[in-house]
Amino acid sequence: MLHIVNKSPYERNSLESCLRLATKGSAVLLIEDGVYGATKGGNFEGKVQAAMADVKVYVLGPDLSARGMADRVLDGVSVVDYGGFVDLVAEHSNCQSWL
Amino acid sequence: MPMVEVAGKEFEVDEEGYLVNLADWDENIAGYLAQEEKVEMTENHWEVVNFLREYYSEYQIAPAIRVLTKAIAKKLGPDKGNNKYLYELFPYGPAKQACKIAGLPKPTGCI
Amino acid sequence: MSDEMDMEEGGVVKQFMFVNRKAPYGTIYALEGLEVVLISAAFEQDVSMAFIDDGVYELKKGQDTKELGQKNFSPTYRALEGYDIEKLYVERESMEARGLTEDDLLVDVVVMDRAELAAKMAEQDVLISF
Amino acid sequence: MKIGVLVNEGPYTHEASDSAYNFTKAALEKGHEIYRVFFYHDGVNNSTRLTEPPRDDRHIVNRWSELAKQYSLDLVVCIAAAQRRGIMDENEAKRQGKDAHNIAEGFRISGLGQLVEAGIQCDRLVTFGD
Repeated sequence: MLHIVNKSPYERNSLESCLRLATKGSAVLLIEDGVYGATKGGNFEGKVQAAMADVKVYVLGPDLSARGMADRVLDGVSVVDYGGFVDLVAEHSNCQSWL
Repeated sequence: MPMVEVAGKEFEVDEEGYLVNLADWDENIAGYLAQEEKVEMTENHWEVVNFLREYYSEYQIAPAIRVLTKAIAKKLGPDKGNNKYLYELFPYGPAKQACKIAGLPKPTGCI
Repeated sequence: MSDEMDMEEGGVVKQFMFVNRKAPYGTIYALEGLEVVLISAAFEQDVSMAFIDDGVYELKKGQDTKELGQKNFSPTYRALEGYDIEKLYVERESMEARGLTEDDLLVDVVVMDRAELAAKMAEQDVLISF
Repeated sequence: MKIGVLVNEGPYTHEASDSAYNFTKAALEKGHEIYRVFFYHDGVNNSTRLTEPPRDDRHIVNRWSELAKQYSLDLVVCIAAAQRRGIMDENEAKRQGKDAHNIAEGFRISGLGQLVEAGIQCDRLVTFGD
Protein backbone atom coordinates (compact mmCIF):
# COMPACT_ATOMS: atom_id res chain seq x y z
CA MET A 1 0.00 0.00 0.00
CA LEU A 2 1.12 3.54 -0.80
CA HIS A 3 0.42 6.33 1.67
CA ILE A 4 0.56 9.91 0.41
CA VAL A 5 1.09 12.72 2.92
CA ASN A 6 0.81 16.35 1.83
CA LYS A 7 0.87 18.18 5.17
CA SER A 8 3.78 19.56 7.12
CA PRO A 9 4.11 17.49 10.30
CA TYR A 10 4.58 20.78 12.16
CA GLU A 11 1.11 21.95 11.15
CA ARG A 12 -1.09 18.86 11.13
CA ASN A 13 -1.04 15.29 12.36
CA SER A 14 -1.33 13.66 8.91
CA LEU A 15 2.18 12.18 8.95
CA GLU A 16 1.77 10.86 12.49
CA SER A 17 -1.60 9.29 11.67
CA CYS A 18 -0.18 7.81 8.52
CA LEU A 19 2.76 6.25 10.33
CA ARG A 20 0.41 4.97 13.05
CA LEU A 21 -1.72 3.15 10.47
CA ALA A 22 0.86 2.11 7.88
CA THR A 23 1.49 -1.61 7.93
CA LYS A 24 4.99 -3.05 7.72
CA GLY A 25 6.27 -3.06 4.16
CA SER A 26 4.13 -0.21 2.91
CA ALA A 27 5.42 2.96 1.29
CA VAL A 28 4.99 6.58 2.32
CA LEU A 29 5.34 9.38 -0.22
CA LEU A 30 5.69 12.94 1.06
CA ILE A 31 4.45 15.66 -1.31
CA GLU A 32 3.54 19.37 -1.15
CA ASP A 33 4.10 20.69 2.42
CA GLY A 34 4.53 17.08 3.49
CA VAL A 35 8.13 17.16 2.22
CA TYR A 36 9.26 18.93 5.40
CA GLY A 37 8.74 15.61 7.15
CA ALA A 38 11.61 14.11 5.18
CA THR A 39 14.24 16.67 6.11
CA LYS A 40 17.15 16.68 8.53
CA GLY A 41 17.54 18.65 11.72
CA GLY A 42 13.89 19.10 12.70
CA ASN A 43 11.86 17.61 15.51
CA PHE A 44 10.42 14.88 13.29
CA GLU A 45 13.75 13.47 12.15
CA GLY A 46 13.83 10.79 14.85
CA LYS A 47 10.26 9.74 14.31
CA VAL A 48 10.64 9.35 10.56
CA GLN A 49 13.94 7.55 10.92
CA ALA A 50 12.36 5.10 13.37
CA ALA A 51 9.45 4.53 10.99
CA MET A 52 11.86 3.65 8.18
CA ALA A 53 12.54 0.35 9.91
CA ASP A 54 9.05 -0.72 8.78
CA VAL A 55 8.09 1.48 5.84
CA LYS A 56 9.88 2.85 2.81
CA VAL A 57 9.82 6.65 2.65
CA TYR A 58 9.86 8.66 -0.58
CA VAL A 59 9.75 12.40 -1.14
CA LEU A 60 8.67 14.35 -4.21
CA GLY A 61 11.73 16.19 -5.58
CA PRO A 62 9.93 19.09 -7.27
CA ASP A 63 8.18 20.00 -4.00
CA LEU A 64 11.42 19.67 -2.07
CA SER A 65 13.36 21.92 -4.48
CA ALA A 66 10.59 24.52 -4.59
CA ARG A 67 10.94 24.89 -0.82
CA GLY A 68 14.74 25.13 -0.80
CA MET A 69 15.05 21.86 1.11
CA ALA A 70 16.64 19.65 -1.56
CA ASP A 71 19.98 19.55 0.28
CA ARG A 72 18.47 18.40 3.58
CA VAL A 73 16.87 15.07 2.73
CA LEU A 74 17.09 12.50 5.49
CA ASP A 75 19.39 9.56 4.82
CA GLY A 76 17.43 6.59 3.56
CA VAL A 77 14.64 8.66 1.99
CA SER A 78 14.38 8.30 -1.80
CA VAL A 79 13.70 11.37 -3.94
CA VAL A 80 11.31 10.82 -6.87
CA ASP A 81 9.92 13.07 -9.61
CA TYR A 82 6.31 13.02 -10.91
CA GLY A 83 7.13 10.02 -13.08
CA GLY A 84 8.41 8.26 -9.96
CA PHE A 85 5.17 9.23 -8.19
CA VAL A 86 3.23 7.52 -10.99
CA ASP A 87 5.44 4.44 -10.72
CA LEU A 88 4.82 4.23 -6.97
CA VAL A 89 1.06 4.37 -7.56
CA ALA A 90 1.33 1.65 -10.20
CA GLU A 91 3.58 -0.59 -8.08
CA HIS A 92 1.34 -0.62 -5.03
CA SER A 93 -2.06 -2.28 -5.08
CA ASN A 94 -3.86 0.67 -3.45
CA CYS A 95 -3.19 4.14 -2.10
CA GLN A 96 -4.48 6.45 0.61
CA SER A 97 -4.04 10.22 0.74
CA TRP A 98 -3.78 11.58 4.27
CA LEU A 99 -5.45 14.91 3.54
CA MET B 1 -38.21 33.13 -7.57
CA PRO B 2 -41.93 32.71 -8.23
CA MET B 3 -44.39 33.17 -5.38
CA VAL B 4 -47.56 31.09 -5.22
CA GLU B 5 -50.63 31.71 -3.09
CA VAL B 6 -52.56 28.74 -1.71
CA ALA B 7 -55.40 29.05 0.79
CA GLY B 8 -54.37 32.55 1.74
CA LYS B 9 -50.72 31.59 2.39
CA GLU B 10 -47.86 32.73 0.17
CA PHE B 11 -44.93 30.45 -0.53
CA GLU B 12 -41.92 30.41 -2.77
CA VAL B 13 -41.12 27.77 -5.39
CA ASP B 14 -38.02 27.44 -7.57
CA GLU B 15 -37.86 27.36 -11.36
CA GLU B 16 -38.93 23.73 -11.43
CA GLY B 17 -41.75 24.18 -8.96
CA TYR B 18 -40.02 22.77 -5.87
CA LEU B 19 -40.90 24.33 -2.54
CA VAL B 20 -38.02 26.58 -1.46
CA ASN B 21 -38.57 26.64 2.32
CA LEU B 22 -39.32 23.26 3.83
CA ALA B 23 -40.92 24.92 6.82
CA ASP B 24 -43.65 26.46 4.62
CA TRP B 25 -45.12 23.05 3.84
CA ASP B 26 -48.68 22.17 4.77
CA GLU B 27 -51.35 19.93 3.25
CA ASN B 28 -52.78 22.74 1.16
CA ILE B 29 -49.40 23.41 -0.42
CA ALA B 30 -48.94 19.67 -0.97
CA GLY B 31 -52.31 19.63 -2.72
CA TYR B 32 -51.21 22.46 -4.98
CA LEU B 33 -47.86 20.80 -5.80
CA ALA B 34 -49.70 17.55 -6.57
CA GLN B 35 -52.02 19.38 -8.93
CA GLU B 36 -49.01 20.84 -10.73
CA GLU B 37 -47.68 17.28 -11.13
CA LYS B 38 -51.12 16.09 -12.28
CA VAL B 39 -51.26 13.64 -9.40
CA GLU B 40 -54.64 13.12 -7.79
CA MET B 41 -53.98 12.63 -4.12
CA THR B 42 -55.62 9.61 -2.50
CA GLU B 43 -55.10 8.15 0.93
CA ASN B 44 -52.37 5.94 -0.53
CA HIS B 45 -50.57 9.00 -1.95
CA TRP B 46 -50.74 10.78 1.39
CA GLU B 47 -49.37 7.70 3.09
CA VAL B 48 -46.21 7.82 0.95
CA VAL B 49 -45.87 11.59 1.19
CA ASN B 50 -46.18 11.49 4.96
CA PHE B 51 -43.76 8.60 5.11
CA LEU B 52 -41.20 10.65 3.18
CA ARG B 53 -41.66 13.63 5.48
CA GLU B 54 -41.14 11.43 8.52
CA TYR B 55 -38.07 9.85 6.93
CA TYR B 56 -36.67 13.28 6.16
CA SER B 57 -37.31 14.61 9.62
CA GLU B 58 -35.59 11.61 11.14
CA TYR B 59 -32.55 11.36 8.84
CA GLN B 60 -32.28 14.78 7.15
CA ILE B 61 -32.17 13.26 3.66
CA ALA B 62 -34.65 12.06 1.07
CA PRO B 63 -34.09 8.31 0.71
CA ALA B 64 -32.85 6.64 -2.45
CA ILE B 65 -35.73 4.86 -4.17
CA ARG B 66 -34.34 1.44 -3.23
CA VAL B 67 -34.12 2.51 0.41
CA LEU B 68 -37.60 4.02 0.27
CA THR B 69 -39.23 0.85 -1.03
CA LYS B 70 -37.43 -1.22 1.58
CA ALA B 71 -38.43 1.12 4.39
CA ILE B 72 -42.04 1.25 3.20
CA ALA B 73 -42.15 -2.54 2.93
CA LYS B 74 -40.98 -2.73 6.52
CA LYS B 75 -43.57 -0.28 7.78
CA LEU B 76 -46.58 -0.77 5.47
CA GLY B 77 -46.01 -4.26 4.14
CA PRO B 78 -44.58 -5.73 0.93
CA ASP B 79 -47.64 -4.98 -1.23
CA LYS B 80 -46.84 -1.28 -0.80
CA GLY B 81 -43.08 -1.47 -0.52
CA ASN B 82 -42.33 -2.15 -4.16
CA ASN B 83 -41.51 -0.17 -7.29
CA LYS B 84 -44.67 -1.13 -9.16
CA TYR B 85 -46.96 0.22 -6.45
CA LEU B 86 -44.97 3.45 -6.04
CA TYR B 87 -44.77 4.11 -9.78
CA GLU B 88 -48.50 3.54 -10.10
CA LEU B 89 -49.04 6.27 -7.54
CA PHE B 90 -46.35 8.55 -8.95
CA PRO B 91 -45.95 7.70 -12.65
CA TYR B 92 -43.03 10.10 -13.23
CA GLY B 93 -41.06 8.61 -10.39
CA PRO B 94 -41.56 8.65 -6.64
CA ALA B 95 -38.32 10.57 -6.20
CA LYS B 96 -39.31 13.38 -8.49
CA GLN B 97 -42.99 13.58 -7.71
CA ALA B 98 -43.52 12.33 -4.16
CA CYS B 99 -40.53 14.29 -2.84
CA LYS B 100 -41.74 17.41 -4.55
CA ILE B 101 -45.23 17.07 -3.12
CA ALA B 102 -43.73 16.34 0.30
CA GLY B 103 -41.81 19.61 0.05
CA LEU B 104 -38.41 17.93 0.32
CA PRO B 105 -35.32 19.42 -1.30
CA LYS B 106 -34.87 18.86 -5.01
CA PRO B 107 -32.71 15.80 -5.74
CA THR B 108 -29.36 16.88 -7.16
CA GLY B 109 -29.34 14.03 -9.66
CA CYS B 110 -26.11 12.67 -8.40
CA ILE B 111 -25.84 9.36 -10.22
CA MET C 1 -33.12 10.86 -4.00
CA SER C 2 -33.07 9.82 -7.60
CA ASP C 3 -35.34 7.68 -9.72
CA GLU C 4 -32.57 5.90 -11.55
CA MET C 5 -30.92 3.67 -9.03
CA ASP C 6 -29.39 0.25 -8.66
CA MET C 7 -26.58 0.61 -11.14
CA GLU C 8 -24.68 -2.61 -11.42
CA GLU C 9 -21.28 -2.53 -12.99
CA GLY C 10 -21.07 -5.93 -14.61
CA GLY C 11 -20.94 -7.73 -11.29
CA VAL C 12 -17.60 -6.22 -10.17
CA VAL C 13 -17.55 -5.88 -6.40
CA LYS C 14 -14.67 -3.93 -4.94
CA GLN C 15 -13.86 -3.03 -1.39
CA PHE C 16 -14.35 0.72 -0.97
CA MET C 17 -13.29 2.49 2.19
CA PHE C 18 -14.23 6.10 2.82
CA VAL C 19 -11.74 7.55 5.26
CA ASN C 20 -13.09 10.37 7.41
CA ARG C 21 -10.50 12.39 9.29
CA LYS C 22 -12.16 15.78 9.63
CA ALA C 23 -14.56 17.27 12.15
CA PRO C 24 -18.03 18.38 11.00
CA TYR C 25 -19.07 22.02 10.33
CA GLY C 26 -15.57 23.56 10.47
CA THR C 27 -15.15 22.39 6.88
CA ILE C 28 -17.53 20.79 4.40
CA TYR C 29 -15.55 17.56 3.96
CA ALA C 30 -17.61 15.48 6.40
CA LEU C 31 -20.93 16.47 4.79
CA GLU C 32 -19.84 16.09 1.17
CA GLY C 33 -18.01 12.89 2.10
CA LEU C 34 -21.26 11.47 3.41
CA GLU C 35 -22.97 12.40 0.14
CA VAL C 36 -20.50 10.23 -1.79
CA VAL C 37 -21.01 7.34 0.61
CA LEU C 38 -24.80 7.47 0.10
CA ILE C 39 -24.38 7.47 -3.68
CA SER C 40 -21.92 4.59 -3.52
CA ALA C 41 -24.69 2.44 -2.01
CA ALA C 42 -26.38 2.31 -5.43
CA PHE C 43 -23.38 0.53 -6.98
CA GLU C 44 -23.57 -2.69 -4.96
CA GLN C 45 -19.99 -2.47 -3.75
CA ASP C 46 -18.47 -3.61 -0.47
CA VAL C 47 -18.49 -0.22 1.26
CA SER C 48 -17.04 0.71 4.62
CA MET C 49 -16.29 3.95 6.43
CA ALA C 50 -13.33 4.58 8.70
CA PHE C 51 -13.37 7.32 11.31
CA ILE C 52 -9.89 8.40 12.28
CA ASP C 53 -8.53 11.51 14.04
CA ASP C 54 -11.12 14.34 14.12
CA GLY C 55 -13.39 12.24 11.89
CA VAL C 56 -14.57 10.57 15.11
CA TYR C 57 -16.24 13.86 16.05
CA GLU C 58 -18.62 13.41 13.09
CA LEU C 59 -20.38 10.71 15.11
CA LYS C 60 -20.69 12.61 18.41
CA LYS C 61 -24.20 12.51 19.85
CA GLY C 62 -26.15 15.68 20.57
CA GLN C 63 -25.08 17.87 17.64
CA ASP C 64 -27.24 20.99 17.49
CA THR C 65 -26.61 23.46 14.69
CA LYS C 66 -29.62 25.72 15.19
CA GLU C 67 -27.63 28.82 16.01
CA LEU C 68 -25.10 28.10 13.28
CA GLY C 69 -27.50 28.26 10.37
CA GLN C 70 -25.95 25.08 8.96
CA LYS C 71 -27.85 21.87 8.46
CA ASN C 72 -27.34 19.26 11.18
CA PHE C 73 -26.47 16.24 9.05
CA SER C 74 -25.54 13.95 11.93
CA PRO C 75 -28.92 12.10 11.83
CA THR C 76 -28.00 10.96 8.31
CA TYR C 77 -25.35 8.60 9.71
CA ARG C 78 -28.24 6.70 11.26
CA ALA C 79 -29.77 6.24 7.79
CA LEU C 80 -26.69 4.39 6.54
CA GLU C 81 -27.96 1.07 7.84
CA GLY C 82 -31.00 1.38 5.55
CA TYR C 83 -28.54 1.86 2.68
CA ASP C 84 -26.83 -1.40 3.67
CA ILE C 85 -23.73 0.48 4.73
CA GLU C 86 -23.06 -1.20 8.02
CA LYS C 87 -19.30 -1.30 8.28
CA LEU C 88 -18.45 1.76 10.31
CA TYR C 89 -14.97 1.45 11.79
CA VAL C 90 -13.73 3.79 14.49
CA GLU C 91 -10.08 3.81 15.46
CA ARG C 92 -9.86 3.29 19.21
CA GLU C 93 -6.73 5.43 19.59
CA SER C 94 -8.39 8.43 17.89
CA MET C 95 -11.56 8.04 19.94
CA GLU C 96 -9.77 7.73 23.26
CA ALA C 97 -7.35 10.54 22.50
CA ARG C 98 -10.42 12.79 22.22
CA GLY C 99 -11.91 11.68 25.51
CA LEU C 100 -14.79 9.88 23.80
CA THR C 101 -16.26 6.44 24.35
CA GLU C 102 -18.60 4.31 22.24
CA ASP C 103 -21.51 5.64 24.31
CA ASP C 104 -20.81 9.12 22.95
CA LEU C 105 -21.44 7.99 19.37
CA LEU C 106 -24.81 8.24 17.63
CA VAL C 107 -24.58 5.02 15.64
CA ASP C 108 -23.38 1.49 16.28
CA VAL C 109 -19.78 1.19 15.18
CA VAL C 110 -16.99 -1.34 15.27
CA VAL C 111 -14.15 0.02 17.38
CA MET C 112 -10.79 -1.22 16.15
CA ASP C 113 -7.35 -0.69 17.49
CA ARG C 114 -4.81 0.75 15.11
CA ALA C 115 -3.34 -2.58 14.04
CA GLU C 116 -6.75 -4.01 13.12
CA LEU C 117 -7.74 -0.88 11.23
CA ALA C 118 -4.36 -0.70 9.48
CA ALA C 119 -4.85 -4.26 8.26
CA LYS C 120 -8.38 -3.43 7.10
CA MET C 121 -7.13 -0.40 5.19
CA ALA C 122 -4.36 -2.35 3.54
CA GLU C 123 -6.78 -4.87 2.05
CA GLN C 124 -9.06 -2.28 0.38
CA ASP C 125 -9.27 -1.86 -3.40
CA VAL C 126 -10.24 1.80 -3.28
CA LEU C 127 -9.66 4.34 -0.51
CA ILE C 128 -11.31 7.73 -0.78
CA SER C 129 -10.35 10.20 1.90
CA PHE C 130 -11.88 13.43 3.05
CA MET D 1 -2.76 0.86 -16.21
CA LYS D 2 -6.13 2.58 -15.76
CA ILE D 3 -5.87 5.43 -13.26
CA GLY D 4 -8.54 7.71 -11.81
CA VAL D 5 -7.74 11.08 -10.24
CA LEU D 6 -9.83 12.90 -7.63
CA VAL D 7 -9.22 16.63 -7.11
CA ASN D 8 -10.75 18.03 -3.92
CA GLU D 9 -9.35 21.56 -3.82
CA GLY D 10 -9.74 24.64 -5.96
CA PRO D 11 -6.93 26.29 -7.92
CA TYR D 12 -4.31 28.69 -6.55
CA THR D 13 -5.12 28.54 -2.81
CA HIS D 14 -3.82 25.02 -2.44
CA GLU D 15 -1.22 23.07 -4.41
CA ALA D 16 -3.56 20.08 -4.84
CA SER D 17 -4.67 20.98 -8.35
CA ASP D 18 -1.04 21.54 -9.46
CA SER D 19 -0.01 18.19 -8.00
CA ALA D 20 -2.96 16.46 -9.65
CA TYR D 21 -2.12 18.08 -13.00
CA ASN D 22 1.56 17.18 -12.83
CA PHE D 23 0.71 13.64 -11.77
CA THR D 24 -1.87 13.23 -14.54
CA LYS D 25 0.51 14.56 -17.17
CA ALA D 26 3.34 12.30 -16.01
CA ALA D 27 1.01 9.28 -16.01
CA LEU D 28 -0.15 10.04 -19.57
CA GLU D 29 3.43 10.52 -20.74
CA LYS D 30 4.30 7.14 -19.29
CA GLY D 31 1.52 5.59 -21.36
CA HIS D 32 -1.01 5.00 -18.61
CA GLU D 33 -4.68 5.61 -19.26
CA ILE D 34 -6.29 8.36 -17.16
CA TYR D 35 -9.83 7.02 -17.04
CA ARG D 36 -11.28 10.17 -15.48
CA VAL D 37 -10.36 13.23 -13.44
CA PHE D 38 -13.16 13.96 -10.99
CA PHE D 39 -13.48 17.37 -9.33
CA TYR D 40 -15.21 17.47 -5.96
CA HIS D 41 -15.53 19.83 -2.97
CA ASP D 42 -13.83 23.15 -3.87
CA GLY D 43 -12.13 21.22 -6.67
CA VAL D 44 -15.09 22.20 -8.85
CA ASN D 45 -13.60 25.71 -8.95
CA ASN D 46 -10.92 24.37 -11.30
CA SER D 47 -13.52 24.44 -14.03
CA THR D 48 -14.61 28.05 -14.30
CA ARG D 49 -13.69 29.65 -17.60
CA LEU D 50 -13.89 33.11 -15.98
CA THR D 51 -10.52 32.50 -14.33
CA GLU D 52 -7.98 35.17 -15.30
CA PRO D 53 -4.66 34.86 -13.47
CA PRO D 54 -1.79 37.35 -13.98
CA ARG D 55 0.14 36.72 -17.22
CA ASP D 56 3.24 35.53 -15.39
CA ASP D 57 1.33 32.83 -13.47
CA ARG D 58 0.20 29.44 -14.74
CA HIS D 59 -3.39 29.25 -15.99
CA ILE D 60 -4.65 26.26 -14.04
CA VAL D 61 -8.05 26.05 -15.75
CA ASN D 62 -6.73 26.36 -19.30
CA ARG D 63 -3.97 23.91 -18.51
CA TRP D 64 -6.57 21.25 -17.64
CA SER D 65 -8.62 22.12 -20.74
CA GLU D 66 -5.56 21.79 -22.98
CA LEU D 67 -4.52 18.48 -21.45
CA ALA D 68 -8.09 17.24 -21.91
CA LYS D 69 -7.97 18.20 -25.56
CA GLN D 70 -4.59 16.65 -26.18
CA TYR D 71 -5.43 13.31 -24.55
CA SER D 72 -9.26 13.24 -24.82
CA LEU D 73 -9.44 13.29 -21.03
CA ASP D 74 -12.75 12.96 -19.20
CA LEU D 75 -12.84 15.89 -16.77
CA VAL D 76 -15.96 15.54 -14.63
CA VAL D 77 -17.24 18.18 -12.21
CA CYS D 78 -19.62 17.01 -9.47
CA ILE D 79 -23.01 18.57 -10.01
CA ALA D 80 -23.98 18.83 -6.33
CA ALA D 81 -20.67 20.43 -5.34
CA ALA D 82 -20.79 22.68 -8.42
CA GLN D 83 -24.30 23.92 -7.70
CA ARG D 84 -23.26 24.88 -4.18
CA ARG D 85 -20.35 26.90 -5.51
CA GLY D 86 -21.84 28.57 -8.57
CA ILE D 87 -20.35 26.44 -11.34
CA MET D 88 -22.82 25.81 -14.17
CA ASP D 89 -22.94 24.58 -17.72
CA GLU D 90 -25.43 25.90 -20.22
CA ASN D 91 -28.08 23.24 -19.60
CA GLU D 92 -27.89 23.56 -15.86
CA ALA D 93 -28.08 27.36 -16.03
CA LYS D 94 -31.19 27.07 -18.14
CA ARG D 95 -32.73 24.53 -15.80
CA GLN D 96 -32.05 26.74 -12.79
CA GLY D 97 -33.13 29.94 -14.50
CA LYS D 98 -29.68 31.57 -14.24
CA ASP D 99 -28.53 34.26 -16.66
CA ALA D 100 -25.01 32.88 -17.16
CA HIS D 101 -22.91 29.75 -17.24
CA ASN D 102 -19.21 29.44 -16.66
CA ILE D 103 -17.86 25.96 -17.27
CA ALA D 104 -14.59 25.81 -19.19
CA GLU D 105 -13.93 23.81 -22.31
CA GLY D 106 -13.17 20.15 -21.80
CA PHE D 107 -15.05 19.85 -18.49
CA ARG D 108 -18.46 18.27 -18.08
CA ILE D 109 -20.87 18.36 -15.17
CA SER D 110 -22.20 15.06 -13.92
CA GLY D 111 -23.13 13.15 -10.79
CA LEU D 112 -21.14 11.72 -7.92
CA GLY D 113 -21.84 8.29 -9.33
CA GLN D 114 -19.08 9.06 -11.85
CA LEU D 115 -16.57 9.07 -8.99
CA VAL D 116 -17.77 5.74 -7.63
CA GLU D 117 -17.79 4.31 -11.13
CA ALA D 118 -14.20 5.49 -11.65
CA GLY D 119 -13.28 3.66 -8.45
CA ILE D 120 -14.86 0.50 -9.85
CA GLN D 121 -13.36 0.77 -13.34
CA CYS D 122 -9.85 1.95 -12.48
CA ASP D 123 -6.88 -0.05 -11.26
CA ARG D 124 -5.93 2.89 -9.03
CA LEU D 125 -7.65 6.02 -7.72
CA VAL D 126 -5.43 8.83 -6.44
CA THR D 127 -6.84 11.66 -4.31
CA PHE D 128 -5.44 15.20 -4.20
CA GLY D 129 -6.79 17.72 -1.74
CA ASP D 130 -6.35 19.60 1.51
